[in-house]
Amino acid sequence: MKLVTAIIKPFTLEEVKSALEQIGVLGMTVSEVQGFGRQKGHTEVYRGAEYSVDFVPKLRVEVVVDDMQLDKTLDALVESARTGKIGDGKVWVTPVETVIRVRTGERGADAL
Amino acid sequence: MKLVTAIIKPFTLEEVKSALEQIGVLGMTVSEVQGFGRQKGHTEVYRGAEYSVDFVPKLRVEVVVDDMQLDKTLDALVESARTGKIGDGKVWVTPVETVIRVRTGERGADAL
Amino acid sequence: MKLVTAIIKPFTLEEVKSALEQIGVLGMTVSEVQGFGRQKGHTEVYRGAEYSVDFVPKLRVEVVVDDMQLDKTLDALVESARTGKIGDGKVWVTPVETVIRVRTGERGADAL
Amino acid sequence: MVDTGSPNTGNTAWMLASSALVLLMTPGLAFFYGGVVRSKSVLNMMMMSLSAMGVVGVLWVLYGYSLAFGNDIGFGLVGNPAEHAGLEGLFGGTYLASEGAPASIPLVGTIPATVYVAFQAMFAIITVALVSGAVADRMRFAPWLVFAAVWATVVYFPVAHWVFSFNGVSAPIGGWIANDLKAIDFAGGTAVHINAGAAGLALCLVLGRRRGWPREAMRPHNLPFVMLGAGLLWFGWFGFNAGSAVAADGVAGIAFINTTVATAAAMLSWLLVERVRDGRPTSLGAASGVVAGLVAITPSCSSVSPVGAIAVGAIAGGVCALAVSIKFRCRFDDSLDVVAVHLIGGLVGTLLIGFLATSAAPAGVKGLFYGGGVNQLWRQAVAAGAVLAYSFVGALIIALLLKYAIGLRVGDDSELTGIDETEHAEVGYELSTIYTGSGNSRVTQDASSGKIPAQAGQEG
Amino acid sequence: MVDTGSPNTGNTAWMLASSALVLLMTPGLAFFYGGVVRSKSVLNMMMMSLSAMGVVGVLWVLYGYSLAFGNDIGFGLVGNPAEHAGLEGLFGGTYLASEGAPASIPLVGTIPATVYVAFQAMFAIITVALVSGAVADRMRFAPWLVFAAVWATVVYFPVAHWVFSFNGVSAPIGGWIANDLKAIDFAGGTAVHINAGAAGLALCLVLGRRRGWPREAMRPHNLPFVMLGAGLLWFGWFGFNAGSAVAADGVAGIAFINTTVATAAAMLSWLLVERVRDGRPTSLGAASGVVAGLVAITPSCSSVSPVGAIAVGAIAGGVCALAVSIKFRCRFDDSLDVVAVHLIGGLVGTLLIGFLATSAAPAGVKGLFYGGGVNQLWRQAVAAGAVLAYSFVGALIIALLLKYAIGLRVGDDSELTGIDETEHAEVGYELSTIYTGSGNSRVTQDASSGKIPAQAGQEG
Amino acid sequence: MVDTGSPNTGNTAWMLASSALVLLMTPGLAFFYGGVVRSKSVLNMMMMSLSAMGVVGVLWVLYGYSLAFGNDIGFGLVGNPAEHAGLEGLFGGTYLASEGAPASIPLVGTIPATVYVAFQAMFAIITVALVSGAVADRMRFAPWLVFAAVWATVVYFPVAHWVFSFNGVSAPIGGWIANDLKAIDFAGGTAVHINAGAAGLALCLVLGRRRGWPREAMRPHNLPFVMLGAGLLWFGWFGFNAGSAVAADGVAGIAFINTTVATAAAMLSWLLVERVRDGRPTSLGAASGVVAGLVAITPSCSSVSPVGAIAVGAIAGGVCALAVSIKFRCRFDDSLDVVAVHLIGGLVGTLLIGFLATSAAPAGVKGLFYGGGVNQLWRQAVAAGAVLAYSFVGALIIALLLKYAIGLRVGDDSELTGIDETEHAEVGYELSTIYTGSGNSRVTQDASSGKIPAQAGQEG
Ligand SMILES: Nc1ncnc2c1ncn2[C@@H]1O[C@H](COP(=O)(O)OP(=O)(O)O)[C@@H](O)[C@H]1O
Ligand SMILES: Nc1ncnc2c1ncn2[C@@H]1O[C@H](COP(=O)(O)OP(=O)(O)O)[C@@H](O)[C@H]1O
Ligand SMILES: Nc1ncnc2c1ncn2[C@@H]1O[C@H](COP(=O)(O)OP(=O)(O)O)[C@@H](O)[C@H]1O
Repeated sequence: MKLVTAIIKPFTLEEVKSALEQIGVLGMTVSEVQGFGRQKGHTEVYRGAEYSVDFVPKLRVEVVVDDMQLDKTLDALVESARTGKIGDGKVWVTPVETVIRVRTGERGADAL
Repeated sequence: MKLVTAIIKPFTLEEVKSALEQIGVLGMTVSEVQGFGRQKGHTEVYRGAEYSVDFVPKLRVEVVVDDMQLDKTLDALVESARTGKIGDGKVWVTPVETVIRVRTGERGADAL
Repeated sequence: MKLVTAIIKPFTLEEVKSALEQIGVLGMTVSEVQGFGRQKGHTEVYRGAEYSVDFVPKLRVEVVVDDMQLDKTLDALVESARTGKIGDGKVWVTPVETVIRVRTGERGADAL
Repeated sequence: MVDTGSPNTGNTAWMLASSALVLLMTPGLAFFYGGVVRSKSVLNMMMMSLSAMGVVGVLWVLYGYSLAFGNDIGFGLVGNPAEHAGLEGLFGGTYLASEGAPASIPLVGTIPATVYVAFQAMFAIITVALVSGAVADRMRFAPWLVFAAVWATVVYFPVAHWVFSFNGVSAPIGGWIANDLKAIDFAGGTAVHINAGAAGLALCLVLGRRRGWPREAMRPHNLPFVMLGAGLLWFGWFGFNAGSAVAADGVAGIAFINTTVATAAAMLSWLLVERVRDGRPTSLGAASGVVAGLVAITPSCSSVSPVGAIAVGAIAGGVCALAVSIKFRCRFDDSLDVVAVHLIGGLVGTLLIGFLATSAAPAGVKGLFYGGGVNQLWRQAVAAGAVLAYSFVGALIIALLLKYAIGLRVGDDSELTGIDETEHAEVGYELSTIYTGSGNSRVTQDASSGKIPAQAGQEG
Repeated sequence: MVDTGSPNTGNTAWMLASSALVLLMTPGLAFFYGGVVRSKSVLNMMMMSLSAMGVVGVLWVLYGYSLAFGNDIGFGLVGNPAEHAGLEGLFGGTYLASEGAPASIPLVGTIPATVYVAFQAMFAIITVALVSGAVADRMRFAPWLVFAAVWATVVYFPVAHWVFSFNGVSAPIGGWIANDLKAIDFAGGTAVHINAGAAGLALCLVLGRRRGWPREAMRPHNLPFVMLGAGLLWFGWFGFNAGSAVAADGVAGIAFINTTVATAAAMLSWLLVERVRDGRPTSLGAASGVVAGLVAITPSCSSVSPVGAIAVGAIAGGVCALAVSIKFRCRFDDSLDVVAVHLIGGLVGTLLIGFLATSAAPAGVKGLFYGGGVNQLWRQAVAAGAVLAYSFVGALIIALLLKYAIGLRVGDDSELTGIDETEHAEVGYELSTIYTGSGNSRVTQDASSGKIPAQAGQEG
Repeated sequence: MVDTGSPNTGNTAWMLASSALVLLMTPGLAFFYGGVVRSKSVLNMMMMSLSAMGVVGVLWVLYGYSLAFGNDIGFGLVGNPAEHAGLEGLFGGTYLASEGAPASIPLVGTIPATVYVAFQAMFAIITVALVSGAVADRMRFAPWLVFAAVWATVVYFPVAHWVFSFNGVSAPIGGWIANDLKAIDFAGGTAVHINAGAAGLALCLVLGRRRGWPREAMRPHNLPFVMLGAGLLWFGWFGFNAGSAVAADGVAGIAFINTTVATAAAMLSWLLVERVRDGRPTSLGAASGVVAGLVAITPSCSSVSPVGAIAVGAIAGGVCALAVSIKFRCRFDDSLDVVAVHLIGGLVGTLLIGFLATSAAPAGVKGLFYGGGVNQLWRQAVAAGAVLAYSFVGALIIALLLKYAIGLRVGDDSELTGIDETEHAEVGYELSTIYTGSGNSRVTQDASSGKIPAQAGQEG
């Protein structure tokens, strides 16, 4: 089991979602995050004072997948989230020791 | 050390929290997420256009626990978060190498 | 590769950010969370009814770092986030197997 | 009786403005109420007020005005519903003056009858809307619409006749409280506030408590909206109170200044109670004090002096601030304190007239403290009691009938998910970049296609 | 022609109040519109309304009033722009009465000319603001300002002359629709609503659809704001309709009650359509029904009975609720349904006069159903058609010229990021503790320093 | 002196409406201010305005009106506080006409004295509320209440006497600026705006800067609220300016149109400055321009022509837009720019009268550009300077006394956590499903139990 975490640009979510559905990923969890990195933020102006906002709105997509699905998942994610512009985001993989489906108590691959 | 991550239905949080307190978990971190999975979203209507919202509001509960506490914690989580209806959520466990309490710099179990 | 997750007090973010930039961390991802722990929440009053709010607003800072950078990063985080008051938060480290930069497909250290 | 003639433009100008002001009170109330509930119920809360404007507005023209202001059909209990059905006989005539000949149209007092109809329509609307505060988060929308229509017809229209219909104004014979009992209720402490408060109590008793109340805290989701509501209510209330003079004269003037100062005093005394009892003066307290003061000065603004108005406000603010505990003591879920603020506040204002009325005020009546003895006090008490009892019983019967006929409550699931999603297929706010940043909700069917399977919200 | 004399205080009082009420409609519209768009466009949406107050307000005083209400310069098409440039000749004189000698100032009818100017200014402002609903999320701000100025000058001011300028009121000779065609448009069903609706249609056709429309769902981000807007619009509309009597008299009275009851009926019928078609009555539907009813009763409030007004409202609410599907059928992105609500609603109200007008109402005209035959109906149809065509063509030409001269649309990136950030360097809401909890945006330059490189928003 | 007689209904109607309009300005201001601060301070910001309605409203009736409009007790400095304590002598009489005998009540001019009292009460309230903009986020609530009461008593009431009390209107002898200096301040450029601006400056100097200012960016949390505030202010301001005619006549008419067009011009010129200086025209700029224009036309709306009003607005909008840099240059934390908008804007409007006044306007005075030389200009300058100096020194002394007596500022912790949580035990918004989805805050004590240990917020 692996946990794949992807930081993506918000407007790519729909494509990411369908790309994942295509390869048979049945679920995912998405949350709003603020990213800091090479991509610079934007500037706001209030009564003549210019404010520089360093953080950029991103989404975090978390998918737990079976080991054999990992590569397909990574490819799908990277493909669908890529715009080629700076700030497209990162994907990282961490090991998962157990997964449980709350409703049934099933563990492992069956829990997904 | 393990990091237990649970995706649950928002209204079960209070029971989850007390279940964890019962077994001696002293802290947790909760965040709002949007879930996608078997449970279907809902429909909204605006001026006659029907919108299907695929994501379902969920909460992510993160608890770092000592290895011996792991099973108790998983059981408590799964028990308290279960409603038996689809969409109850997932729980997954990832290994943690170090935990530090910022205030004191303590590491490991003492940091919890 | 390690994923360093820090739960901090919101108003320390700016110092945390600059501390990390100082030691050459090029990016991070921040999200809003609610924390439960030793630090007690606050009390609200609505038409004479006193509500106790157990959760305390915190920020989660996630940084993926190269193994050799790990200790520098932990020190920087703990230093900059510390106020010495209860509730300063936790930092934990989990192993990362792969990191990919979406834009380029680069993997590992180059992806950061 | 409706005379014809040419209206006084100044009085008409003020009554047109007042009617608009009172209309605005209902949206104001929608924000006062909507801000106090949780974000998952804000739309339904506001819809209960807004829909009252629709339902009661139409009924008023069809027969409501006649029931309230038509000629009495016996014992001062109710007006003749047929008399001005569809406002027959209240419009027409020579609208414009022409060489010498003045305009000549149906009048009530010195203003066009249609303006009087409009002004009174707004009272009927807001009274019904006030009731909704007791049933937040849990009442199905359709039964609410039915309740609004039936309660307005069976309770409000007759009670308005009792209290507001003076002999010889809109009809030769009016209501018993105004003309026989001679209780003073200048702008509706009994007919509007006690009436709505009693109905709210009955309705929330039949409906039952919200899931988790009172253990679970249900925190206001948008307190700035509550303050917006309070501001709009105060503003509109000048039309309500000073407009009840039906003229731009000295009566309107004292009603206006009394409305200002009583409200100011009530806000301060509510905040004082909070500071002492809870340790903090809150914005919800300030807004609630404003409404409590406005409620209490409503019946009394024509009969007390400005200093008396300060007393009325200060007492009402304090009493209502304490009265919010009743629902916890008695364990009924009057969700937004319609009882504590409108029923109690209305009682305070109505009864204080019996003590604080001064002959220097337009009503020209002496209260107990001004040497008038209890003569006025008992009249006030009888009026308040009569309206309270009739409204409570009426609402109770209507609510029980509806409960068994069509059911009143949403399911537990929808209380969990949020009534906005399940009753209205909407959410109040959509601020997340998960949606605004992209297209993560698809249009599955648009308005150009036909009926859709409605299947909103099974989050529970 | 402008006489001098001393104004009727009552009529003046009502017209001052009405002018203020109509001004408030534009901020009200800003909230009605602003709540429906996504949060990343809320400021731009509101700015389009607010800026119309600035641009049109100034033009009106400089020459707009003269074009609309100056003496006709031929065929009832337009007034003489020089006649009252800068309001020359509309103020001055003896403002105050002094021992015996009454005040003597320029009047229009019985009120000061300046008040008439102010009242009509608000109509010009809101008509322009209404257009903006069709172009949500994607129109650059500068071209919008230019469009507003040019369209007001070339289209609104002349059309106001056609419809609102009656011979001998503000000038000896007025417009052709009012005086020759004798179509009835009491408060602006043609000049305001059909006019704005047709212009909005033309502008959104030239501008093109939003990225992702109609596949992608663009959900309203703040429905309570929409209800606030609807409430403020209804409130202000009393000045719009009853104020159009230019007096506090029986005409204002019936306009007022008709405006109340038609709106109530329209809300109910829109909700009914939704219940049947979509399975749920929505708050957006209730708010939209309110506006549809107000639009339809605008031209007709002086010519139908209160029961007729219920019919007008009920029909308009239903028809507009169904009309929202047109844009999906025909695939034009009239983002906030200016066509369905204002153009269609205006047509419904204007044409229904031909059927429902009754001689008991002030206009004193008989419609088809009251034995008046089609005599009035065809006049209504011609007026509606003429305004629709002129406005559509005018707006189309202006929009095309601007498109090729300076461009109308923001870039795709800024449509993604949000027009607020890219056109106004602001975001509507900042609620995150990431910022409010600390200082995570630095002041890089403050107002004490000079020009800055504007480089907002490259999130895309 | 207060005569008795029967009021002019038209003038009374307009003054009743105006009083209500001006009252609404304070909630409007609460939103204008509340939207600009961070979300953790929104409630406290609004409470400072709302509480001014409570405190000043009560004081006004008790003795404030007498200090301002009672007969002068020497040198035109202040009125006799005892004269109308509790409004003694301003109400009573024959309220209603009866067979032939007309009503006879105390009047001020042609309207009931009580209406004049109410109208002027609203001015006192909003002036105090305006001051609060300078002290956002950091002033304890209790000291604010004390400051409001003392400053109103010692500064506002006397200054209102200087400027607004004309001999023979509310009393035989009035204030020195109105009667001896004969400076023109029609609706309160000096008494309201310069007065509040100077007090705000003094108060924020004593209070000190916010933690992190100016390095740390403090972004407005809800710009739509700012636009709502601007809209309500503009709407209410018609009562403020046109109402200051105390009649529905030609003076009110020109005040009304000037208020409209100056505000429109000011909005455009503020946006222009932003476009040039910052690269983007902002919604906060548009809203601020609206207020700047309203401020500047306040003193001058009766003395300039409509074209002159455009000039006043355009100049004020531009000057105020540039003036926001002063606080950064001089490093004082006038948080919401009370100085730049109200003090500077008030000065601009007051002084421009000396240049742009035209005898065709009601004030009948010629400014420098109309051949009047500097005769009026120096009077304007003296009035502005006198009010500025008196208010600044008065506020400084009061603030210093309070600082050492009871302390003014909240602790650093509470500035971090948010003043709403620590001073009012509330949060402005609760939108998170963590709470709304379930019961994650428990009711630990309800209103039925007694005092609680107040221990809100130690998040810091
Ligand atoms: N070391 C890191 N740890 C965690 N998240 C990171 C890290 N570096 C970047 N990110 C996330 O990835 C996003 C994109 O990174 P950025 O450097 O801006 O562009 P790119 O990925 O194209 O190089 C950032 O906004 C941030 O959310
Ligand atoms: N593979 C996955 N990775 C991460 N989160 C998941 C995954 N599958 C489901 N989830 C989360 O669990 C929630 C519940 O899953 P769902 O399939 O709807 O119901 P159930 O858990 O009962 O099968 C989803 O809303 C989503 O947040
Ligand atoms: N076991 C845990 N697992 C995950 N997060 C925790 C855990 N314990 C504490 N936290 C997080 O750390 C924050 C601070 O912890 P707390 O016990 O309040 O103070 P301290 O860290 O000073 O002991 C909490 O608000 C919570 O967000």
